[in-house]
Amino acid sequence: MSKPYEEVGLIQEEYNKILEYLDREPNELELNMYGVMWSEHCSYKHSRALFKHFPTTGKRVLQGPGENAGIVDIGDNLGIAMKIESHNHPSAIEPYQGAATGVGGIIRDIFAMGARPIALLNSLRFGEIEKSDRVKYLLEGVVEGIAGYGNCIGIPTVGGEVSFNASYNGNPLVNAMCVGVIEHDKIHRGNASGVGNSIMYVGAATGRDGMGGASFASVELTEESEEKRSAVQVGDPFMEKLLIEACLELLETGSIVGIQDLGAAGLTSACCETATRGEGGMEIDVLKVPRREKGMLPVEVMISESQERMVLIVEKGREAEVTEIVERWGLHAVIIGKVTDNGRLIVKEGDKVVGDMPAFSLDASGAPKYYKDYEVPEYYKEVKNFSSEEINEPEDYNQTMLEMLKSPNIASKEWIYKQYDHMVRTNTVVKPGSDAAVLRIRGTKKGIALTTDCNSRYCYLNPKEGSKIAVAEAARNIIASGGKPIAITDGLNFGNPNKPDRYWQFRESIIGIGEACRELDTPVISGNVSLYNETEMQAIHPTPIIGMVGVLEDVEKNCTIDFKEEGDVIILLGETKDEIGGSEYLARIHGLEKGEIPFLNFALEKKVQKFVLETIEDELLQSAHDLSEGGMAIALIEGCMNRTLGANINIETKLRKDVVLFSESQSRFIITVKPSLVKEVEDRLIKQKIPYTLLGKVAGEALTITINQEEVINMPIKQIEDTWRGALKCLMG
Amino acid sequence: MKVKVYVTLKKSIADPQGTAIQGALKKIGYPIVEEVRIGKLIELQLGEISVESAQQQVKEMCEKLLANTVIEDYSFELID
Amino acid sequence: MKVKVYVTLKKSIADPQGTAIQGALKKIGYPIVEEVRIGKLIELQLGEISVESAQQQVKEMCEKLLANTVIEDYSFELID
Amino acid sequence: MKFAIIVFPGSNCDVDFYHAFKDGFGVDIEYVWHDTENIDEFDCIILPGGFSYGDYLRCGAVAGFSKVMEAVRHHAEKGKLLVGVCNGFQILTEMRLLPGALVRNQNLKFICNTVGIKVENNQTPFTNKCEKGQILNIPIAHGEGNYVADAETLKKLKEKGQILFTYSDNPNGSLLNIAGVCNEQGNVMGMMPHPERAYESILGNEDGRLILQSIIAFLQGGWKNE
Ligand SMILES: Nc1ncnc2c1ncn2[C@@H]1O[C@H](COP(=O)(O)OP(=O)(O)O)[C@@H](O)[C@H]1O
Ligand SMILES: [Mg+2]
Repeated sequence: MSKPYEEVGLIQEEYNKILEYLDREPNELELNMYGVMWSEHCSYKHSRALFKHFPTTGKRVLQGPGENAGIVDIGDNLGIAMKIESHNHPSAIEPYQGAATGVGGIIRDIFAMGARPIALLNSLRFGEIEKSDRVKYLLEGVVEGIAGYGNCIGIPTVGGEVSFNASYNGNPLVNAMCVGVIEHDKIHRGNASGVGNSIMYVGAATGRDGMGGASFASVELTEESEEKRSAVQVGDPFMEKLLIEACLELLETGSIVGIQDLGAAGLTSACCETATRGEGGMEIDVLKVPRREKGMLPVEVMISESQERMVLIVEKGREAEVTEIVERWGLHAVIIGKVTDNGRLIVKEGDKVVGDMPAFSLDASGAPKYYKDYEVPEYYKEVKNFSSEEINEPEDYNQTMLEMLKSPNIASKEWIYKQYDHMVRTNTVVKPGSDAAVLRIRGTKKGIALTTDCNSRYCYLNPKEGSKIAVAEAARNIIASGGKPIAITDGLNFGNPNKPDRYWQFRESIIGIGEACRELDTPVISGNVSLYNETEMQAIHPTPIIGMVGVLEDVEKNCTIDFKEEGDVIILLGETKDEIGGSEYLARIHGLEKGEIPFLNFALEKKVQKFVLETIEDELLQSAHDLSEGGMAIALIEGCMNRTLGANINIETKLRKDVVLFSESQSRFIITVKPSLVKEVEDRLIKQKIPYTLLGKVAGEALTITINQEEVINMPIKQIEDTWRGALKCLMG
Repeated sequence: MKVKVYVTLKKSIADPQGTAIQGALKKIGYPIVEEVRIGKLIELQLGEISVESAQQQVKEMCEKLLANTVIEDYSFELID
Repeated sequence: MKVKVYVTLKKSIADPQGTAIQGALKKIGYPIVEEVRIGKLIELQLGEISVESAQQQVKEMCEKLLANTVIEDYSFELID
Repeated sequence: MKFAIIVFPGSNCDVDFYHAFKDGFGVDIEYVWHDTENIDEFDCIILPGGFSYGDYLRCGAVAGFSKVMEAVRHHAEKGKLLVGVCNGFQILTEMRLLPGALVRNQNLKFICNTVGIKVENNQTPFTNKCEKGQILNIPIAHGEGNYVADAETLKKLKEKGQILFTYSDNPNGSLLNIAGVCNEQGNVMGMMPHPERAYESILGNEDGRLILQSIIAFLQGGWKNE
C-alpha cells in the first residue's frame, strides 16, 4: 500500500513539512493541494536553486521572472511581454488537444500581464519520423492543435522550430511561446491586495478536466499513464478570444487590482500565488465556482485544470462594473471570495471551512527546494572520442547534398507553418522561412524580431557549451534579421532530476545559458521547466529552448536570408574549422552522434554580430543568414531557394571538402552585397579584424561549388528546391 | 454491408462546440434545448463480409483509428 | 427528452475526409472498407416538451442552423 | 462614402480591414458591433475574416443570426454593397445571400499562403480597377475554402459572369477553381483570399489594393457598368 502523500507525488520529508505548516494532519483536500503545488511543474523545487545563475536584470527589464510573463522595454513607452511553456506530456497522450491547450495557456499568461498577445511561436521535438507512424501521428496532431487554437483566436504563429531525434521517441516536446505588447503604465500583476477586495471568476465553467494534471506532469510516463487519460483538457479558443478582449477592456477601467490566469493546478495555484504576492490571505467558496458537472467535490474544483478561466481581484464596490463589461463579451463573472490579511488560504464549501492553510506554504516560496547531487554521466567522455579522419569522404557530393536536404531536420518546414495563419493582424513583415520572424509595432517605426532555437544534439554532447550555443544561435537569427537581441525566455526540457547524471545536464545547461546571456546582454525574463521527460528506456537529449526577442529601430530595415539579385557578392563571415563533431552531417550521412561540439568564442561572436547588425542598419547588405545545422552548404542553398537564384562558389582551402561544406563552426554568417558596396563592406571587415572569405557571386539557376579548382557540386536550384520543399510533405503523405 | 459508427465525446470531456451551439440555439429561440453534444457519424460501406467478422473488424477500426478512445466513446450498428 | 440528429453530406458533395479515412483504413489492413462518409451526430437534451412540439422544433432547428441544406441532409430521432 | 466592418464575437480580420481602408486609402470606416440595429448610414458593409462564434458546427453558420444581420440583409436587398472575405464569405453563403457553400479544403489542412487569383470579370463594383485576366497575388488563410455548388448553380454563375476570381493553382479543391463570386444583382461579393492583407509594400504585397480601390471608385461614382 502506498502512503496517501505518495499518491499525490510527495515524499515523507515533504509530508513532514506539511505537518509543520499546519500543525496537524492535512485533510484530503489540503493534501492534494500541496501535492499539485509542490510538483515540479508548479514549485520548481529542483530548479529554483539553480536560477541564481541567470542574469535577470538590465536596464530594459520591466518585469523579470516570477510573474505570469516577463516584460522588456523597447522604447516609445512600450514593452514586450513574453514567455514560453511546455505541454509535453499532454501532447504525448492527445496531440491535438495537448498542443492546443498549451497554446491557450501561454496566451493567458501574456494577457494576464495586461499585454495584447501579438505573436505565437512553437518549438517541437519528435522521434524518428522516417521510421515511425506514431511520430507522424503526433506531429500531425500537434501541428493541427497549434493551428486550430492560434488560427481561431487570431494571433499569428510567426515562427518556431522542429527537429527530430531518436531521443524523443518516447517523449515528444511541445513548447509554445507567446509574445505581447504593452504600454509601460498598463502592466498588471497577479496580486491579491487590498483587504476586502473581491475575487471574481471569469470564463469557462469548471469541470473534471486535467484532474491531477499538475502532479501528473511531474512523474515519469509509464504504461500506467494510459489509465490517467481522462487527464486530457479540451481547449476553446473562441472562449479565450472573448476572455482576452474582456480582460484587456477591464484592465483599462482601473477596477482590477490583480489578475491571474488559471493554469497548472487551477484555482489552487491562482489563489495561493496571488495571495502570496499580495496581502497574504484569501477566502474562497467552492460552491460559488461555476461548474460544468454536478456533484463535484471541493478538491475537484480546487485542482481542476479546465481551460479558459481567469481570476480577477476587483476593487471592492466595483464588481457590478466588471460584471457589465464581461457580459457584453458574452461571458459571466462571479464573486467567489475575498482578500484577507491573515495569511491563510481558506477554502469553504458554503459556510463550512473545508481547507485552511498558510497561503505562502503552498506557493513556491513555501515549497521545498532541493540541491541535488550531480555527477558527470558516463557517456560524456566516450562521445568526445572522435576525429574527422575516422570517416570517409563522400564520393558524390551532389548525392550527399540531396541526402542532407531530405533530412527532416534540414528540409523546409513549410508543411508545418503553412498550416498556421502567420499573417493575421497584418503586422508580419518577415514571415516564417527566414532566420527570425519580424513584426512591425503599429504606431511606431519599430519592429521586433522573434526566434526560438536549441540544438539538442550539442546539448547532449556538451550541455554547458551546447546551451551557450543555443543562446548565441538565437541571437544570430535575430541579428541576421536586423534586430538587436534584448532578452530571452527559456524552456528547459530535461530528464529525471533525481538521477545525478540528468541533474548534471540540467545544471550545466543553466550555467551555460546564464553565461551566454551575460555575454550577449540578453537577460532571462521568464521561462518554464519540464523535467521527467524520460521513459524506462531513455531520457531526451537535454533541450533548453531559447526564445529570444530583438528590436529593430526601423522596421523597414529588416533583412532576410534569400539572395536578391544576380551579381551580388557572397561573403562568408567568420572562420570555418574542422568541427564536424555533433553535426547534422555526421548524424545524417555517417550515423554518428558524437565528437567535440564546435567551439564558441564570445569575443569573435560579439564582433561578428555587431558587424552584421551595423551593416544591415546602414543598408549595406542584400541578405544575411547565420550558419547552423548543415553548415555553409545548407546556408548557401537556403539563400538560393526563395527567388530561385543560383550561385557560383569558389573556395581555396586546406580542409577536407566535407569539412568545408558541412562543418558547423560557430559565429559565421553568409551575407550578400551589391558589387558597388563590396569595398565599403571589406574595409569595415578589415578594420574590425573580422575573418572573412569572398565566396563567389549570385548567378544563374544552379548552385556550383568549386573547391581547390575541383567542381564538387553542380545542382539546378529547381532540383534542390523540389527535394527540400517536398521532403517533409512527402514523409507526411 | 453498411455500418454506422457513432463517435461521441466522453462525458467527462468538455465540449465547447456543443456549449456554443446550445447558446446559439437559445439565442435564436430554442431555450428548450438544455444541452448539446457534438459527435461524429461515420458511415462505412464494407464489401462481402460475414456479420461476425464485420463486428470484429469494425470494433478494431474504431479502437485503432475511427475513435480516439482517450477522449471519445464509440458504438456502431451493422445495417443490411 | 433526448434527440439524436444525424447530419450527412449530400451524395453529390465530395467528402475528402471520408476518402482520407478510407485510405488510412486500407493502409492499416482493412481493404474491406469500400467507402467512408463522415457526418455529424448532434445530441440534444430538451426540457419538458410534447412529442409533436419536439418534432416540429427540432425540424426547424435543423433547417435553420444544425444542417446546411445546400450541402447536407439531416434526420433525427426522439428518444425517451 | 462610409464603410462599416461588422464585428462578431470571434472576428479576427476586422482590424486588418480597418487599417487597410483607413491607413491605405484614408476612407471613413467604422467598426459595427454585431448587435447593432441600424446601419442605414453606411454605403458598403464588410464582413471580415476570422472565426465568428468559433466557427463551431459550420464556419459562419451562427453569425447569420446576429441582430445586425437582418439590417445587413436589407442593406443588400436595397442594392448597396456588401463584401464578405473568408469567414465573411462563409457567412454570406450560410445566409444564402450568395449561392453555394464552402467546405473543408481538399487536403484537410488549414492553408496560409499567398496564391495567384485570376480576375474573371472586371465589370463589377469590386474589380473595376483590375484588368480582365489579370493575376493578383493575394494571401489565403482558411481551412474551409473549398467552394461547392450544384451543377446548375455553377452553370448560372458562369453564364451571368458571377465568378469574379479563380485560383491559378487551385489550393483547396474549389469547383471551377472559384475563389470569389458575386450575386446576380452584382452588389454582394464573397471571396476567400484576403485583399486586406496585401495593401502595403512592407507586407511584401500590394495587389490587394486593386480590389479595395475598385470598391472606392465605384462608390465615388467613378465606375459604371457598361
Ligand atoms: N514549428 C514551427 N512553427 C513555425 N515555424 C517554424 C516551425 N519550424 C520551423 N519554422 C520556421 O522555419 C524557418 C526555418 O527554421 P529553422 O531551420 O529552425 O531556422 P534556423 O536554423 O535559422 O533557426 C524559420 O522561419 C522558422 O520560424
Ligand atoms: Mg538561422
